Amino acid sequence: MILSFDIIILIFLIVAAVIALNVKDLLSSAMIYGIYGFLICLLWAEMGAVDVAFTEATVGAGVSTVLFIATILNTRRRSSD
Amino acid sequence: MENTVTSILPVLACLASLAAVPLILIFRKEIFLRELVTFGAGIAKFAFVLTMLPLVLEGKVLEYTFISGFAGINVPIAFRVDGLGMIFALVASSLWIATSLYAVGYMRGLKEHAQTRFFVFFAISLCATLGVAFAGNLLTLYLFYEMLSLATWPLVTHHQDKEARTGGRTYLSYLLGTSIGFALPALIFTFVKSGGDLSFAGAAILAESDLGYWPGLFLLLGFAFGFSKAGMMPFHSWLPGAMVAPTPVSALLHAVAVVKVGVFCVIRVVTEVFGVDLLGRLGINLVLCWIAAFTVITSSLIALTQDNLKRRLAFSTVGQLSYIILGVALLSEHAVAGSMMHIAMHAFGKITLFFCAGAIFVACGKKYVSQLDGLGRRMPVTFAAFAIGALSVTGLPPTGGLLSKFYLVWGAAEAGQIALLCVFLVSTILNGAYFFPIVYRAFFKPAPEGESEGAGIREAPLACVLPLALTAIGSVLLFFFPGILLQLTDLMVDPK
Amino acid sequence: MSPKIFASIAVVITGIVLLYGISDFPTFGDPRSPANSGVEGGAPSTSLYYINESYGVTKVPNLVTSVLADYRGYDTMFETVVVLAAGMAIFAILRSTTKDDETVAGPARKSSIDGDHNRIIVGMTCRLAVPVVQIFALYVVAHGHYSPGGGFQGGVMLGASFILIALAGNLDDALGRFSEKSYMALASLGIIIYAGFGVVPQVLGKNFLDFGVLQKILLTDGPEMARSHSMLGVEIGVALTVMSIMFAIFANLSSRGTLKGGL
Amino acid sequence: MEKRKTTPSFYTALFFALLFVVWMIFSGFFDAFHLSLGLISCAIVTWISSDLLFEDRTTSFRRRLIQFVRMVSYTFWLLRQIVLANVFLLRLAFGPRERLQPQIVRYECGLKSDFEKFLLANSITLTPGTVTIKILGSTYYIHAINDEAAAGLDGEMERRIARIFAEDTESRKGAATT
Amino acid sequence: MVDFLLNTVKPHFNFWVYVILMMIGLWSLIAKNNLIKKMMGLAIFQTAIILFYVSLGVKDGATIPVLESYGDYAEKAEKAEPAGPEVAPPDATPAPVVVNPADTYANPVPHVLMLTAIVVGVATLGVALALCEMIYKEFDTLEEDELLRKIKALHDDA
Amino acid sequence: MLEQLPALILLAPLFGALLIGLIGLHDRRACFPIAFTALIISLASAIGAAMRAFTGGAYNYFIGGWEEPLGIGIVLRVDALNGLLLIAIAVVAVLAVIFTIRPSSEKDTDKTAYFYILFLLLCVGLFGITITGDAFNLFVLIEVSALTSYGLVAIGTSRRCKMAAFHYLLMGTVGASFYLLGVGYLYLKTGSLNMQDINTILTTNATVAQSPAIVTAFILILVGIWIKMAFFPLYGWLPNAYSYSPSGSSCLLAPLMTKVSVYVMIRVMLSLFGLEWVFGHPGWSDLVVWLAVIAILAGSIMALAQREIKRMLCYLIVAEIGYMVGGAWLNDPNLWGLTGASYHILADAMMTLCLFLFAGILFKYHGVSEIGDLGGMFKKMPITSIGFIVGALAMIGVPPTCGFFSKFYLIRGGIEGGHPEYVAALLISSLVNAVLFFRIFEIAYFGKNPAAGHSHDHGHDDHDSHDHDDPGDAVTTAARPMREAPVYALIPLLAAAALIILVGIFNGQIIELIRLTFEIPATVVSNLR
Repeated sequence: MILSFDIIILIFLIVAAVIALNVKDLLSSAMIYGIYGFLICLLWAEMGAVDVAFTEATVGAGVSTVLFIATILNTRRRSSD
Repeated sequence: MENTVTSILPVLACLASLAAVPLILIFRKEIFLRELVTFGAGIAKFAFVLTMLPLVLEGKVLEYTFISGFAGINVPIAFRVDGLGMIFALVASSLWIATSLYAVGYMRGLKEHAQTRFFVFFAISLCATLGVAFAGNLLTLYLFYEMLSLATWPLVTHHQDKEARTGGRTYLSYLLGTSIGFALPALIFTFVKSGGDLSFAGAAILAESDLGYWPGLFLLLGFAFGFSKAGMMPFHSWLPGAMVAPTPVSALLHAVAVVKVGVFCVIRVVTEVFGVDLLGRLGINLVLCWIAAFTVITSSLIALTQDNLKRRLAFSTVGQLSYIILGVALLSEHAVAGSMMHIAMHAFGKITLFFCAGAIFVACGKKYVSQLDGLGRRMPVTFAAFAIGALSVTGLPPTGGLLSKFYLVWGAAEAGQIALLCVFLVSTILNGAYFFPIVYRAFFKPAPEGESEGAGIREAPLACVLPLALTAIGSVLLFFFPGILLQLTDLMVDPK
Repeated sequence: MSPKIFASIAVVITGIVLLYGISDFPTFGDPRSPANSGVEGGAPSTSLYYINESYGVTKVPNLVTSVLADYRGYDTMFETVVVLAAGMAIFAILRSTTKDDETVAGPARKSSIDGDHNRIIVGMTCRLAVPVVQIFALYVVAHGHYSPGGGFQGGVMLGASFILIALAGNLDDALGRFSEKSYMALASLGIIIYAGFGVVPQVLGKNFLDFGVLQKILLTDGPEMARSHSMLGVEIGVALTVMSIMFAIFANLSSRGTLKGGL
Repeated sequence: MEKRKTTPSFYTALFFALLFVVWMIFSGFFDAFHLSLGLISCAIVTWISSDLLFEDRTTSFRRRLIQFVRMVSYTFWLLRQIVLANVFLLRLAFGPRERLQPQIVRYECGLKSDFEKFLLANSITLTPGTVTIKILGSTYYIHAINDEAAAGLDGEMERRIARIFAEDTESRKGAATT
Repeated sequence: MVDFLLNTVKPHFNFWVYVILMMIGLWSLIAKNNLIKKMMGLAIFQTAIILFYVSLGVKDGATIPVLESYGDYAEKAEKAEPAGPEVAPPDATPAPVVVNPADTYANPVPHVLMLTAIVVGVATLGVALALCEMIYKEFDTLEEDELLRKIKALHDDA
Repeated sequence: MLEQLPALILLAPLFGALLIGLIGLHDRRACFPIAFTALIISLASAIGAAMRAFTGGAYNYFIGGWEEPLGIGIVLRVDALNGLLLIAIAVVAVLAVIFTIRPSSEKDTDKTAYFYILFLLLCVGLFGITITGDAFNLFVLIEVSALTSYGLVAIGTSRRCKMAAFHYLLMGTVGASFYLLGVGYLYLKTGSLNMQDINTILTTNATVAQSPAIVTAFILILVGIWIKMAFFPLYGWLPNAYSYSPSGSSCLLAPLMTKVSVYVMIRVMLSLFGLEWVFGHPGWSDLVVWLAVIAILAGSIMALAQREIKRMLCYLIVAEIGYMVGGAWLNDPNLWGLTGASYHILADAMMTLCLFLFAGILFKYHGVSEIGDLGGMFKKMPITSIGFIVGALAMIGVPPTCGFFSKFYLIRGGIEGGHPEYVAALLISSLVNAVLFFRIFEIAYFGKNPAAGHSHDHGHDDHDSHDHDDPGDAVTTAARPMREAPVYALIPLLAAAALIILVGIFNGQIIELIRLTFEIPATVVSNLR
C-alpha cells in the first residue's frame, strides 16, 4: 500500500518538475515549483524523514518559492522557454 | 678520486662577483667607485681561482657541498673543481678582468645608458659562468646554465631598441627553449636512469647503465642540442642574432662565458655522464661528430659571406665551438685534450678579435668588413692584435691556436677518422679565407676616397686598446708557455 | 554545439553512470543494508549506534536532533555559516546605499492587489497569523528534542513571519520590526552563540563542542543533561542566524538591495 | 457599560496569556523547564509583535469578553452554514450542467471596521459556492456559482457579524484567535 | 518489459525516480535559456539528491527516528508527536534473524545530512537569485543567449 | 592548549568574521585589524598544528570528544601533507589580506565589511576542507568556501562579474552536488562517513570495494571535484570568474580555491579510496593523464591568445591544474608524480599569489590590465618588477624557484610511470610560459610608458575597455602614470616572491614531509605496477 502511495507521489513529482520547468510564465512556474516542494515534502514525511519534510516544507516550498517570486517580480515574468 | 679536498674556495670564487652586485647598486651614482668594485670583484675572483690552481695541479679535486637541502632529489648544490673546470675558470676569470677594463672604456666611449644595470648583470653572468665551471653535479650545472641564460638577456638587449628586442627574443627562445625542451628532460631521464645520481665525482654517471643505442643517442643529442649555447647547428642562429649586444658583451658572450659554457657542458656530459667507454661502446659519438663537422664547414662558409664584422666573427665562433665538440666526440685521448685546450685558446683569440671589432666601432663607428680599408695604418695596435687573434683562431703559429688544433688533428688521426681529419684541415683553410682578407684590407688597401675626414681616426681609448693588446699577448704566450694548460688537460685525460 | 544537444549528452552519460551504480543497491527499505546496519561482517554502522546509544548519552529522544546538534554539531555549525555566508554574499551583491540609484528600485510598481482588499484580507490575515507563526516557531525551536524540528526550521519560520509582514504590508513595516542593524547583529550573534558553546569546553580543557563538560557551568546533573541543554542553546543560535538571514535575503531580493518599498 | 479605561499594558498581558495558552497546546510538557521556555518564548513574541493583534486598545475587558462569546456562537452558526452549503454544492455538482450559472455579484455592505469586513469576506469565501474576489471601499465583488448561491447573500451574515460588535460603537476591532 | 519493471525498477523505484528527477534538473540547468529556469533546474537537481539520501535511510516498517520507549519523557513525547505511524509490530514473517529493536526506527543519519543539504540549497538559491537581479539590472534580460550577445557586444564596442 | 590548535585554525577566522559582522559594519576601520589578527592567529595555530604532525605523525582531533566508535562524530585529521597546506593557506591569506588594506576606490568602501566577512569565511572554508577527516563535512565546507567565493567574485563593480559569478555558481553547485552524491553512494555501501573508516572497509572488504556503486561513487566524487577545480573539459567558468573579480578577491581565490580542490582530489585518492583501489582499475590512469595532457596544452595555448594579464594567468591556472591532476594520476612506482603534484599545490599557490598580486597592483594602482600597457614598467616600478620576475620565472620553471622543482618531480614521475606524453606536455607548457612571460618582459623592458603613449600605442579600444568592462575593481580613468606601488602592496608581493624561492630551496624537506604522509610500504609500491 505504502509503496503504491510512494509510486503515485513519485510520478506526480516528475510531472510537477517537468511542468514547472516548461511553463513559460515564470510566476506560474514558481508556484508549480512550490507544489513540487510540497509533494516531495509529503513523500519524505511518508518515508519517515519528518525533520527533512519539515525543513523542506519551510524552505523548499516556502522560502524558496517566495524568493523565486520576489526575483521574478523584480525582473521579468516571461521566459523564452 | 682519492684526492678530494673539501674547500669553500670554489664557492667564494663563484660568489665573488655576486657580492659585487649590491655594491655596484649602491655606488650607481659614483661611476668611478662602481667600476672599481667591478675590477675588485674580478681580481678577487681571479685570485680565488689562482689559489686553487696549485692544489688542482697536484691532482687534487676540491669539493664543497653548498646546499644539501635538495634531499628530495638527493642532489645537493655541489661544487667541484677539477682540471677541466680549472681551465675554464682560469680563462673566464682572467678574461673578465680584461673585459671589465674594456667595458669601462667602451661604455664610456659611447656614453651608453644604464651602465649600472650593465655591470650588475655582467657580474651575475660571471658568477653563473664560474658556477658552471665548478658545478659538482648535473643539476648544479643546469641551474647555473639557466641562470646564465637569464642574466645575459638584459645584456644582449641592452640597447632596448627594436633590433635588440628581436635579437633578445631569438636569444632567449633558443636558449631557454632548448634547455627546457631538451636538456631538462635529458637531465631527468639521466636522473631516473642512474637511480638518482647526478654527481660528477667518480665514474661516469651512466657508465654502468644498460642504455641502448637509440635511447643513448637521443639522450646525447638531447644534451648536445639542449645546451644550445654550444651553438651546434641547427640551434646556432641565436649567436649571430645576439650580436646586437654591445661589444664587450659580445666579447664575453661569444668568446668566453656563454658559448664556452655550452661546450663545457657538452664536454662534461660526454665525459662525466656517458663516459668515454659507454659512448665508444654504443658508437653514438660518431653522430655527434658528424653534426659537429657539418657545423664547422657550413658555418665557415657562411662566415665567408658576411660583411658585418661581428656577424662574421659570430659565425666563426659557431664553427670553432663545433671544433671543440668534435674533438670531444672523437673520444680519443689527444682529441679530448685538444678540445679542452681549445676552450682556452679560442677564448683568447676570439675575445681579441671582438675587442678589436669593438675598438674599431668606438674609434670610427665602422661595422662592416668592406669599410675597413686602410684602417690598419691609423689603428696599428688594434689591427696587429686582430692579426694575432686571427692567427690564433685559424690555428697558425705563433699562437696558442696552433697547439690545440694540432692536438685535435692528432686526435682525429688517432681515432682513425680520416674524413674528420680532413674537415679540420679544410676548415682551417676556410678560417684563413675569412680572416685574412680583413687584415689585408686594413693594412694594404688604401683608404677609400671619401675618407678624407678619416684623418681624425685614431686608436680607441686606452681602456679599449689595453685589454685587446693584453689578450693578444696572452694568445701568443699560450703558444710558448702552454705548460699549465697541458698539465691540466693531462689531469683530465689521464688521471694516473 | 547547441546547449540542448550538449545537455542531452551530459544527461545521458550521467544517467547511465548513476543507474550503473544503482544496479548494485540494496533493496529499497532493507533494514539490513550497509547504511542502516553496517557492512556485512564489519562493525555496525553509526546509525545503529545512534539509535541504540545516543539517548543514554544525550537524553534527547529525537535522534535527528541529537545527531545534528551534538554528534555532527560541527557540520551544523558550518551549515549555519553557509547561511551567513550566503547572506553576506547577497548583501555584497545587492545592497546599495547610494542615493542616486533611482533605477535600482525600479518604477513604482502598481500593486497587483487593490489597496483596500490588500489591507482587509491579506493584512488582517497576516496580523492574526504572525503571532501564531512566531510562537509556533519558538515552540519548534524549543521542542526540537522531542519532536521534529529544531533551530533551523524554527529560524526559517521566524524569518518567514517577518517575510509575511513584508508581503502583506510593505517592506518598511517589516524593517520597522526587524531593522537591518538588528538582523546583521543577530546573524553574527547566532553563530557566536553556537561557536561559544564549542569554545567554552575548549577553555575547560576538552575538545571543541564537547558539551558534556558544560555541566559545571549549566549546573545540570550529569553530562547528559548538559548535552541536552547545550543542544537547545545551539539550536537557538542556529535559529537566530537563520531567521535573520532568511528575512534579510528576502528584504534585499524584494527591494533590489535598496531596502525600500517592496514587492 | 462601565467606561473604565483599559490600559495598553493590559492588552499586552492579554496577548501574552493567549500566546501562552497556544504554547501549552503545542507543547504538552508541563515541567518547570519547558514552562519557563514557554514563558520566555511568549515574552519574546509579545515583545516583537504584540501590537499586531489588538489595534484598538481602549475597549474594556468586559466588552472583549462579550465579543468573544458572540464570536464563538457566530462560529458555530458559520459552521452550520458551511455544512449546508456543502450539501447544496454537492447536489449541484452531480446535477445537470445547466444549473451552473457562474456570475459576479456586487454586494454593498454597511460594515465599518476592517475587522468586520475581513470577517465577512472570509465567511463568504468559506461558504462553498461563493468567493470574495475583491473589496473596493464597501463594495464586495463576489463570484457565485449560480443564482441560488448569489441569492444566499442576503445580508444575514452581515447582520450577524454586525451584531457581534454592535453594542459598542466605539470599539470595532476585536480579537479572534481561533 | 514487465519483468524489467518488476525486478529491476521496482525494488529501486525511488532511486530510479531520483535519477530521472536529477536528469530533468541537470538537463534544464544546461539547456534552459532563462537564468531563473536554470536555477529552478538546479533546485530540482538538489532535491533529487536529497531524495536519494532519504531513500537510502528508509527501513521497511520503521517509524520516524524519534525514540518513544525511553526515559520519563516517553509518554509526553507521544503527545508532542504529530501524527506518525505507530511503532511497527515485529515482523510477522518467521524471520530467522531476531528483529533488532533498532530496526523500528528509520536511519537518522541521512536526515541529518539532508537538513544541511537543504540549507545549503536555499543559500545557494538566494545568492543565485541575487545575481539574477543584478544581471537583469545590468543587461535588462535574463535570457542567456541575449546576455551572451550583449556581453560580446560590450566587448566588441569597447 | 596545544592540542586545541586544529580547531583554533578555523575558529580564529570564524570569530573574526563574526566580530566584523558585529563591529565592522558600523566602523569599517575595524575590519582590517580584525581580519589581520584573526589570520595571524590562524597562521600561528596552523604552524603549531602542522609541527605536531611533522614530528609526531598524523593525529586526530575529535570534535565534541566523540572518539569511540570511529565515525560517530566528526574528526579533524592533521598529517604532514595537510599541515603543509594549512600553513600555505594561512600564509597566502595573510599576504592577500595585507594587500586589501586599502580599498581600490571609494565605491568599494561601503562593501568593505562584507568583503572581509566573506574573505575570512572563505579562509574558514578552505582550512576546514583541508583539515577535516569526514567526507560529508568536507561537502559542507566546500559549500562554505563556494558561497563565499561567489560573493567575492560578484562583489566587484564590473558589469560582467555578475554573469561570471552566476556561471561559477552553477558549475560550483553542480560540482558540489556530484560530490555529495558520491558521498551518498559511499555511505550507502559502507554505512560510514568517516574517511579512515571508509578506507578501512574498502581495503578489507573486497566485495564492497568491487561493487559498481563504489565505482560510481568514485567517478561522481572525482567529476565533482574536477568541476570545482576547473579541470580540462570543465574549466569554462574559471577564466571569467577569476579575471572579472576584484583584485583583492582574486588574490585569495586564484591561489587557493583550485589548489585546495586538487588537494581534495589527492586526499580522496589517498585516504578515502586508497591508491591501491584507485590504480587497481586499469586504463583510468592513462585516461586521466591524457585528459591532463590536453588540459595542459589547451590552457597554455589559450593563455597565448590572451591580451589581459589576469585572463592569461587564469588560463595558466587551467594548465597548472593539468600538471597537478596528471601528476597525481601518473601511477609511477615510486609515487613521484603524486609527490610532485602535492608539492606543486604549494608551489603553485605561491606562484599564483605572486602573479595575481602583481596583476592586482597594476590594476588597482595604475588601471593597467592589458599586457600591451606594461611598457616601461621595469624602469618605473623596479620593486614590483622584481616580484613579478620571480613569479614569472617560477612559472616557467627556472631554478631555484619552486616551479622548477615541482616540474622536476612531475617529469620524473612521468618518466618512471611511462607517460612520455605527459612529460612532453609539461615541457611544451614550460616553453609556452617562457614565451608568454618573456613577451611581457620585453614589453615591460622596451616599451614606452603607456601614460605618455597610450592612445596611439594600442588604439582606442583599450582605452575604452577600462571604462566599460574593467575586471572587477572600479576604475575611474584609464591608465594612470606608473609609480612604485605603496608599501602595503609591495610587502605581500615581495614576501610571495621570497616564498617562491624558499619553497624551492627547501624542497627537499617539504618533499620528505609530503612523502611521510603517503606512508607507502615498499611492498605496496611494488604491487602498484
